[in-house]
Order: sequence, then structure tokens, then C-alpha cells
Amino acid sequence: MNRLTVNIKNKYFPKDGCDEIFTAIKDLYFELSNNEFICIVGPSGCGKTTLLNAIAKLDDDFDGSITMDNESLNENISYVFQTPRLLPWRTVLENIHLAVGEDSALSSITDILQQLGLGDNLHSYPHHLSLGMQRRVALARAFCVPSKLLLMDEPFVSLDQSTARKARQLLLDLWEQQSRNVIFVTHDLNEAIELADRILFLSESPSTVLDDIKISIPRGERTSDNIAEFKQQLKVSNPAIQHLI
Amino acid sequence: MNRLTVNIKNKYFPKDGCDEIFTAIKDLYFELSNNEFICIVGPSGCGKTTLLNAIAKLDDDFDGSITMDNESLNENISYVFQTPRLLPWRTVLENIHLAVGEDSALSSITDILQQLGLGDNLHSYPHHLSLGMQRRVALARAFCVPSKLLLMDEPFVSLDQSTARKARQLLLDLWEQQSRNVIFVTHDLNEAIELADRILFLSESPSTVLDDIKISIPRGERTSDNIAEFKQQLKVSNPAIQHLI
Amino acid sequence: ESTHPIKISVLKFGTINWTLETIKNSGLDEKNNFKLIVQPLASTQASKIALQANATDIIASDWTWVARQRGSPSNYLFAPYSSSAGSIMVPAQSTIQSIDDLVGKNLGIAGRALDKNWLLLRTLALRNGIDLNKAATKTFGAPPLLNNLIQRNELDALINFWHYSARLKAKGYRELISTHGIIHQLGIHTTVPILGYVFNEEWANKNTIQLNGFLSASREAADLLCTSDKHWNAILPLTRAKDKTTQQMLRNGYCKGRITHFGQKEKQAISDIYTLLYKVGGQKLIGSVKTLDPNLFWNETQH
Amino acid sequence: MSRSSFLNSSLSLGLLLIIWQLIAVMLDTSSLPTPILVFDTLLAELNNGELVHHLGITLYRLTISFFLAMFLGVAIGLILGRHEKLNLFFDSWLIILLNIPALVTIILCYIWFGLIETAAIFAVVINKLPNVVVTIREGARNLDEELIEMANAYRFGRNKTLFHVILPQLYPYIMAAARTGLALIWKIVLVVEMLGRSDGMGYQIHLFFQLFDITSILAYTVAFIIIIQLIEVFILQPLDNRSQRWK
Amino acid sequence: MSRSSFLNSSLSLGLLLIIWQLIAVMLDTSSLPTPILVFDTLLAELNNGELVHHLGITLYRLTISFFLAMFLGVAIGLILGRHEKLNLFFDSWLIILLNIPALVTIILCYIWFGLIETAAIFAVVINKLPNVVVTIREGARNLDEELIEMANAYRFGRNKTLFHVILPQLYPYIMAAARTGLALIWKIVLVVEMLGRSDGMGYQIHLFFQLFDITSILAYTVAFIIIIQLIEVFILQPLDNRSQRWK
Ligand SMILES: Nc1ncnc2c1ncn2[C@@H]1O[C@H](COP(=O)(O)OP(=O)(O)OP(=O)(O)O)[C@@H](O)[C@H]1O
Ligand SMILES: Nc1ncnc2c1ncn2[C@@H]1O[C@H](COP(=O)(O)OP(=O)(O)OP(=O)(O)O)[C@@H](O)[C@H]1O
Ligand SMILES: [Mg+2]
Ligand SMILES: [Mg+2]
Repeated sequence: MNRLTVNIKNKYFPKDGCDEIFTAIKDLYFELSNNEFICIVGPSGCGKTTLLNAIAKLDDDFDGSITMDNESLNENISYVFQTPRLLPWRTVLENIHLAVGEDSALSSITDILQQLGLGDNLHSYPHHLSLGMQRRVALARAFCVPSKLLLMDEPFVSLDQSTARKARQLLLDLWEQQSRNVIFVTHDLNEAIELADRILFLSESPSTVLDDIKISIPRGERTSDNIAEFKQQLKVSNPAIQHLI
Repeated sequence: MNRLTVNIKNKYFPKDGCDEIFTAIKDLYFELSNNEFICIVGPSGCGKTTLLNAIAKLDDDFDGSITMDNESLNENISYVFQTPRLLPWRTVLENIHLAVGEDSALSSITDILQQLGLGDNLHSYPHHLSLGMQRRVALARAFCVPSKLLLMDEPFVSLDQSTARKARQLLLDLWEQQSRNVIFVTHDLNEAIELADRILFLSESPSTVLDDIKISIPRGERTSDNIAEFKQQLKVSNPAIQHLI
Repeated sequence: ESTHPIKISVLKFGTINWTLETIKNSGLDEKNNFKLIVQPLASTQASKIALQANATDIIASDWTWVARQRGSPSNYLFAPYSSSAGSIMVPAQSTIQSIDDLVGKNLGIAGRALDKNWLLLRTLALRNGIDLNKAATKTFGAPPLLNNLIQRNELDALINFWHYSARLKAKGYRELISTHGIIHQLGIHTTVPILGYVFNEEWANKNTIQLNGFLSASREAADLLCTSDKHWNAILPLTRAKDKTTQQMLRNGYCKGRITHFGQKEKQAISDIYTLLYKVGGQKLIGSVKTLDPNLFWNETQH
Repeated sequence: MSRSSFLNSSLSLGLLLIIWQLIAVMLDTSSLPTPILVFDTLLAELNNGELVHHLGITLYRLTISFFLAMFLGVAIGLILGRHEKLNLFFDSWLIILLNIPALVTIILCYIWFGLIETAAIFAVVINKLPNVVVTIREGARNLDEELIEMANAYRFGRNKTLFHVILPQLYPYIMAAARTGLALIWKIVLVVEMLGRSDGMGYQIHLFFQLFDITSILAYTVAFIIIIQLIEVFILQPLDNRSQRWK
Repeated sequence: MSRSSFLNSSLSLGLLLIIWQLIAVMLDTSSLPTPILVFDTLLAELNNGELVHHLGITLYRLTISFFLAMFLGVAIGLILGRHEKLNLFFDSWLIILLNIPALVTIILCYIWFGLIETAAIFAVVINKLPNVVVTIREGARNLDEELIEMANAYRFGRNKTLFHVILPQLYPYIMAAARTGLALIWKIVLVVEMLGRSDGMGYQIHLFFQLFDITSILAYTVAFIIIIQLIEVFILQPLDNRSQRWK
């Protein structure tokens, strides 16, 4: 079934220097199943990264539960963080190998790197790459790791249009070949409409789900005109999320 | 006159582990003057950050010269880096104060922070902010520093639409109040057309200027329709830069 | 100024400090026209540094060291103070009855390989055809540590300085042979001083009167300590010995070591011993000075 | 110190004392006295004023040489860590200074300056300095270049860059140097005092050693450790907490 | 070593020798012999084989205790740095261990184990260990949490995280501990050998010290420093270069 249930009742941080607390997430609930692709859109600072970290079990200091098929999440996940998070002392290939495991085929890794335009940089150290290139390495790492759940935190910023287009296509291809649930955070609604099955709109913190929209355009027909039209409709039909569009 | 001349004949990096070199920039020349606002668009990894670092005199290991009114550049500059680069051990306010100098008015700083939606986080430490919030602090820092030249390396990524809109407006207001030259790197052509007087398109590395386009739409009339139309025209008239559009 | 100061650096708990305390307590310094300033230090090395740094006038040392320093920029002189010498101690019930029995035994040696007591012992054993350097298991170590180890039965025999030996004696340990015993067996039948006051030749020539006053005060004080219980009791805390037997052993050793006579015979004996030491200790101990310079001894009567 | 952390360290010290007592009873030798005996001696020495006198003098020497060594060490370490050429030149000097036996430097200092206070303090500084330099140098080599670039771009100037960008990054190295440094200096002071002073803890401890009076040695050691523990709890830990607030 | 850096260190050593010579001539005391005299002595000692013998033994002790102390120190330091609770508990133990005079631990070790090799090595390790722990602990407190999160997200597991994420970050701290550590261990070995061994550099140097033979002390020191310099140039610096390649 592959059904991920996210149910965060309360996630807070202590506030600097005083005993107050800051509630980042409150009563946030959603599900995804059957290798669904959802995008999350929400204002900067609303708690998207916090949410992904909770799902990835990097942070278990919250009230609520995150389960996969009613059990706590134990599977491998891939996570494209908001920053590249590469090991500076390992080359591009080594970084990916470490995450993927030694037994993985080198050819498939170099293939993905090639497609992301990093064919010449297999043995470069991260500090010798531009930020956009580092982000692409992080993307390649996530793509190479086989997993049931793929988390992506604004993965395609800092990429030029044509590279971003290629990366989006690669993501969709991959998702079709090895189907899995995908949670994809973005600020770019066009991108969200192009990629997602559903879009979750989050509120300002303490963030909850403002709206959960199914993209009705079939995957084959998501041209820029159709996307613009869908956006227009959305603006009219859901005034509550107008500021995010 | 305020005329900045950038003339980089050759900028190379040693390549990892061997004596080869990698040429990042070759024969790149452009000028800007009279408080011009130019945007730079180019593929990821082409050398935009390298260029800005050279202009900011953070890197003087290149052949060529960068002069302001025929003298080497000595003025104060503001630089929004591609990453926030805040001092983690200083609060938001302290970070800005350090760059601006102690004698600056607190009210104008808090005002700018307020407009960027950080009114509640004046005394937060950077690690306790979301990445988008950190980027906004870095923006505020650059806005608060009085300078003759403002360098911005993809400043508005990781911001949601409405915050990005506000930030763009703030930038234009500021530029009108305290006029200065602005060099603005972006991958988003819409953004570039909305903001710039001119757009420089760079080639893949070794990067040179592919094209130098003046935006003919008057500043008051840069609606999304007009921008889309301009883009369309550009695509047709300049096939060499089609992949960047 | 009428009373000339003399600065002397010695071990706080060393035997010389007993004498110096008595000099001060009884006003013997004023009587002899000098003012004694004692600088207590925590190690013998410290006093040698003090002398080299010109931070003191007199220290206590043995004549091998003085001989070795001869020729280095400043010449030092030696005035005998005591003939108390170390000895080899064994547990009371030990089977070791003579030096020959040390073969194969675990032998503790205070100081280093160039310790005089050890070198003389080796010389004597060599006469019997035994090279103790190879035949015994040597354990060099700090004197107090070794004293402790022999009491824990980790050593079979121990060569240590006389006041450490005295403490062992008080605990019932047996003296196998003393250094003087060894010297006698080596054919030198004179009891020689071991320890003395050491000072700079130049300083001595300038301050002859005070120096001689100091030396006679020293002898006087030593006599007082051996004859008057009142004086002895006054310095008892300095011995840091708690039980009566040890205190008595220390006093006996101290008094026995007083120098009554120092003349040509003794100088010759020292010279002979020096030659013996050179044979075993070699270049290392002696440095470049192969024979004992007779001018090394301070001649009290001449001045 | 909060109540729970107070409880914690009491527990930890209590456990240590129990272990000590057990070992001492098991061994039953004069060379490892029981804690009770040591504390009795400590009280006695406190009462007769000797301990206070010598402890005071040693702390005085320790304080001066600590601050001198730390200040110079941070400065030199920072310079060597940031200037590859200078470092290449002076690296072997540093290695030599680092590896000269304390004995040699102490003797030379005393002979040079005489048996005076300056000589003692100078000898300690000479012995501690290269350690601080080496530690700080490693830190200076690993500074975050991005933040330094930021400081340059915004024309922070030398002082601001030093105090707001560089020193906070060196903080863990400085703390490592300070924590191991206090201990090292104390050990060097012991030797320095043994070789040429007539007072101080080192002088006393070596006198006790000659008498093999381990109890008194331990009593003096305990007194010193209490001081260091107080410095840790009331100076270093609050400093840690304050400067790690941003985490 | 490249040719230019060889030139550089020759220059630097040359300058040092000149300074030494000048001071020695100026002072004109037996306590600071000229470099020529020292090198003569060094050659003589090398020829008669004594130096080689004692140096070998000391290096043997140094090597074993160095690796023991570093290995245990890194492990303990890492654990304490990552587990705040354990650290709170053992902090005072560490401070005590750090501040017990070398004399005390050495004596106790000798009394406990007897005057044997194990005791000597154990004493050295005990003396060096807390320094390593304190340094590494500071490093472990300042690891990059983002990278550790990444390792957790990708299920690196314990070993991979340790070797690829944590140890490379601790590298400067480990190097600081190693560089100051070699020097510190050497100094402790000197004391250990002085108090209860019958061979080794420490034994010899104290023998010379009793004779006040500074020339020989310096000759032995120079021999040791040459070894350390070789370790620096042929092991530590290449290690530095290799592990800083990514910068
Ligand atoms: N320190 C370095 N050593 C070696 N190569 C480097 C170094 N820094 C940058 N480069 C190379 O120079 C090129 C330009 O890098 P730069 O960071 O300027 O790109 P960019 O245009 O800013 O890209 P992006 O849009 O991804 O940020 C890249 O191909 C990169 O690999
Ligand atoms: N360690 C922390 N301590 C205190 N507050 C925190 C901490 N981490 C995050 N926050 C707060 O929680 C909120 C949500 O942060 P989060 O990083 O999840 O935002 P986000 O939605 O990812 O934003 P962005 O789009 O800017 O990345 C922010 O307001 C931030 O200030
Ligand atoms: Mg985020
Ligand atoms: Mg860039």
C-alpha cells in the first residue's frame, strides 16, 4: 500500500534566551499513498523544512506520529536538503557512493551525473564546484539511492532554466521507473503544478494545511499554457491561498 | 560618472589533483555607469559567482582589471552572497550592525527588517531561522550598507512569491532613493526583465558575454503580460541565447 | 656594614640544614662576623643551578662534581663538611653476606650509573673477578622511591645515601658494607670527607674572613648538635623522623661524619679514589679533568 | 551551577572517592593513603597556614604565565596559521621549542636571569607557549573562508574581523588550549619551583617526595584540584554556555 | 619535500644556529655551549653507540604510549563530546586526572606494578590521555550537525559516519593533539625514565644533569628533535597535505 501518514500535533522550538516557546507546526495532518507525488507550498519560515526533518526522523522531538502503513517509518529514504550537504573532503563520486553503498553500479551513477551536466566533475571536490553544481550533486545522490520515500526541499533553485528543465524530467522519469512517494517543497507554483499529483498549501507558522489541491491536468498535457490557466482558476476558486500564487 | 569597467582577460582555477587548469572566464568585458541596474543570466557553473567575487576584490588572482572611473575600485560595496553568510554567533541585529557600522540609525535597520517580515526575529541567532529567513537577513544587511555598488548573487531564491515580490519592490525603492550601480545574478528571466536596465547573457565556461540586451519596456509598465511578450520577442530575435530563456 | 651576609642554598630537609639552623639559633654567625642567609631548595640540582646563576655564595656538593667543573669559566673550591657516606643495605634475614652474594640479585641503586658508591662497589667486586654491572640486576631510581621498594621486597639490596640508609637501619635492615668500608678494602686506609661546602674561588678570595668564620661556625654548630640535647631537640622537626630509633640513627650518623682533621693524607686519599673512579666511571664522570687538581681544596689555614 | 548539575558532580565525585577508598584499603600501603587521611592532612596544612602560603604563590605564578602564554600563543598561532610562508619558515623553530626538555629551558632561564621570579615565570611561558601556538595554528588553518570573505566584502577592518569573525571560530581551540594549558602549566610550575624557588607547591611537593610522604603530596594536589574545579565550574563552564548560546 | 621548502627550512635552521652561536658566545658560560660543541658531542655519542641505544628505547616507549594515548583519547573524547550527560558526570574525573602531578602518577604506577616496562608506559599514557580527551572533546562538541543529519538520513551507519563524517572534521583537533602530544609524551617519558628506569634518554639526560653537563643534554635533545623533525616532514606534513587537498 505504501501509505504514509503524517500527523504532527505540535512541534515547537525554545525561543532564544527566554523560557517562551515558538510553535512551528500545529495540527498538521496529511496522507499520501500509492507512490503519490505531492508538492508543498508555503510561506518562507512556515515550517516546511521542519516538517521534512520530522518525516525523515532527523528530529523526533514533537507530539504526534509519522507512520508508513501504520508502522513507524523504517525504510530507507532519500532527502535533498535545502543546502547541498556534501562531505567537502570526498569527491563527487565518493559522496554518492557513500550514500548509495559500495555494491551499486558505477555506470548508473555516472549516467545520472552526466544527465545533470556533471560528467566532467566526477572526481572534483565540492569546494571546487559552483553552488548550482553542488546542488546537482546532491540531487544525483538522492536519485541514486533506492528508497520508498523521496524528500526534496526546494531542489531546483540556483539552476538555470534548461538545467532545471532537465532535472525535472529526470525526476519524473525516475519516479516512473522506481515508483515511490515523493514530497517536494517549492515556492514555484508553476513547477508544483507541472510535477505534482497534489499540492498542499501551508499556512504561516504555526503551520497547518490550508488547502489540499488535486492537479486535474493529465500528466501529458501540462504545457505552460495549461499550467497558467490552472493557476488562474485556482486564484479565483481558492481566495484563501491567493497570496501564495 | 560612476562608471564601472569590468575587463577580465583570463581567470582560471587549478584542476584537482593534476597540473591542468580550468578556465572559468575568458575575455569578459562590460561596463556600467550612471547607477545602472544590470542582470546577469548564465548557465549554472559558468562563472557568475567567480565574476562577482572578482568585482568585489575578494579574488584578485586573474588577468585583467576592474576599475571605477578609471581607478581601481576602493569604495564600499554591498554583496548579497549566494549563501547567507551570517555570523552564527551574532544575532540578526548584531550581524547587520557589524556590516553597517555602529553609527547607523537603528530605526532604519528595523524598518527594513520589518518590511522583509523579520520584525519578530531581531534578536534571533541565524541557526534558529529558516534558510529563507537567513537569506532575508543577508538581503537586509546589503540594503542597509550605504555603497556605490550593490552585488547580488541570486538573492531571491528560497523566498515564497509574496515575500519575493516585496523584496523586489524594496530593492527598486532603495535603488531609487540611494542610486548606485547594481549587478544582479539570476536564473529567472522574468525577474531579470522586471528589474534590469540591461541583461547580460553569459556563455558556458570559459564564459564571455553572449549578448547584452537593453530592456525597452519603461519601468512603470513591466506587467507580467508585457514581460512575457518581451521574452517571446527575445527568443525569436536572439536565437543564440534561446537555451537560457 | 659590620656583618657581612653569606648566602647559602641547601636542601630544606638535608643534614646541612641542621647545622645551619643551629648556627642561626645560637647566633654563631654574628659571633663570627657574618650574617647567614639560608635559601632552602627542593633538590640538589636546584642548588647547583643557584651557584651557576650567581644567586648564592655557597652550596653543598661532593668533590667529584667540583673536580669536573674545574676549567669551566668559574673555578669552584671545596671545603670538607662531612664524611657520612652511603652504604649497601639488605633486609635483616637476607642471605646476602658479602659483596660476592650480590651476583644475580636485584640491586637498587640511588642516583645514577655514575653514583660514587656504585662505582666504588663495582671496583671492589671487579677485584674479586665479578662484573656487577652485568652480574646483578640493576634498578636505578630516585632514593625515596627505592627505599620504599626495598621495604616492599622488590629489591634484594640497596645502595643509598647515608640518611636514607639510616632510616632503613632504624627499621632493622642490615648494613652490608658502607662506602668507607669499600674504600678500606680497596686499600685506602683513610676516612675521607664526602660532602663539603662549594663556592666560587673568586668569591672566596674576596671574602676569606667571613668564609673562614662560617666554616668554624659550622664546626661549632655540629659539635653543639652532638653534645647538647637542647640543640638537637631544636632541629628535630627538620629530620622529619617520627620514631626515636630513627632519630638516634640519624644523630649517630651525623656525628660520626664530622670532620676532625683534613690534611695532606686525606687529600692524597681523595686523589687516589679519584683515580680509581676514573677507571670505572671514565670520561663521563670526570669530564676532561683526568687527575684531581690539588688546588681544588680550600685551604683554611693558609689564608 | 544548577541544582541537578550540582547533584551530578557530587555523585561523580562520591563515586571516585569510594573507588579510591576501596583501592587504598585493598592495597594497604603507605604509598596510597585513604582519602580520609589525605583530607585530614589537608585540613591540618590549611590550619597551620603553610598550604595557603604556597598555594597562593603558585597560583600567582600560574595566573601570570597562563595569561602571557595564552595571549602570545593565540597571536602567534593565528599569524602562523594564516600565513603559509611564515609558517614554513618558523615551523622547525616551533618543533624545537616544543621538544626542548623543560629541564633545559628552566636551567637556562635561571642561569640567564638568576634565581628570580621573572626567570621562573619566563621559563613556564617558554614551555607552554609552543603548545598553545600549535593548537591555535590548527584552528587558524581551518577557519571558514566564506565568513572571512564576507567580512572583507563589508570592509569590517582588522579589529572587527578578529573579534567577531575569527576569535569566535577559534573558541573551541582556545578552550582546548586553556583547559589542557592550566594543567600543563601547573605541572611545569612544579618543576620550575623544584629547581629554583624556595616556596610554592612544587617546592613543597618535592620536599615531601624526598620524605616519601605521599599523603602530603596528595593533600597538596587535592587542594590544587579543588581550585581548578572551581575555575572550571565558575569561569570556564559559564563561558562555554554563554558562547555556545547560538547553537 | 619540494626543493623550495627544503631551502626554506635550511634557511630557517641556519638562522637559528647563528642566533644560538651568537648568544652562546655572548654569554660564555658552560651552561650554554656553542652549537659546534654540541654537534661534536652528538657525533661522539653516536659513534660510541650509547645514544642510539637509549634513543631507540625511548622511541619504543614513546611510540607505544603515543598510539595508546591517542587511540583511547580520541575514543573517550568523542564519546564525552557527543553525550552531554556522560560528560557532566566524568568532567570532574577528567579534571582530576589532568591535574595530578606527573610525579604522583608515576610513583603510584611504579609502586603498583614495580619498576617494570609496563609501569613506565602506563604512567606515560595516564599522563597524556586527559590532554587528548580534552582537545578531542572540544572538537566533538563543534561538529557540523548538518552533515551528521545527512549521514543519518542516508543511513550511513556507525562506521561510515565515524570514518567519513566525524573523523575528517576532527582532523585539526587530532593533529593538534598529535603535535603537542609527541612533545608532551617525550617530556613525560623523560621524567618516567628519570624516576625508575635504567635506560632511555630520560635516564641519560638526568645523569648528565647531575654532572651539570649541559652540552651532552643538548646533544641528546638535538638527536631527539631531529627525529621529530623527520616525523613532521615525512609523516605529518604529507598527511596534512593529503587531507587538506579538498580545500
Ligand atoms: N575554487 C575552485 N577551484 C576549482 N574550480 C572552481 C573553483 N571555484 C569555482 N570553480 C569552477 O569555476 C566554474 C564557475 O564557478 P562559479 O561558482 O563562478 O559558477 P556560477 O556561475 O556561480 O554557478 P552557479 O549558478 O551554479 O552558482 C565552475 O565550473 C567551477 O567548477
Ligand atoms: N533550531 C531552531 N530554534 C528555534 N526556532 C527554529 C529552529 N529551527 C527553525 N525554527 C523556526 O521554525 C520556523 C520554521 O522553520 P523552517 O526551517 O521549517 O521553515 P521553512 O518553511 O523551511 O522556511 P524556508 O522556506 O525559508 O526554508 C521558522 O520560523 C524558524 O524561525
Ligand atoms: Mg526550509
Ligand atoms: Mg554561483
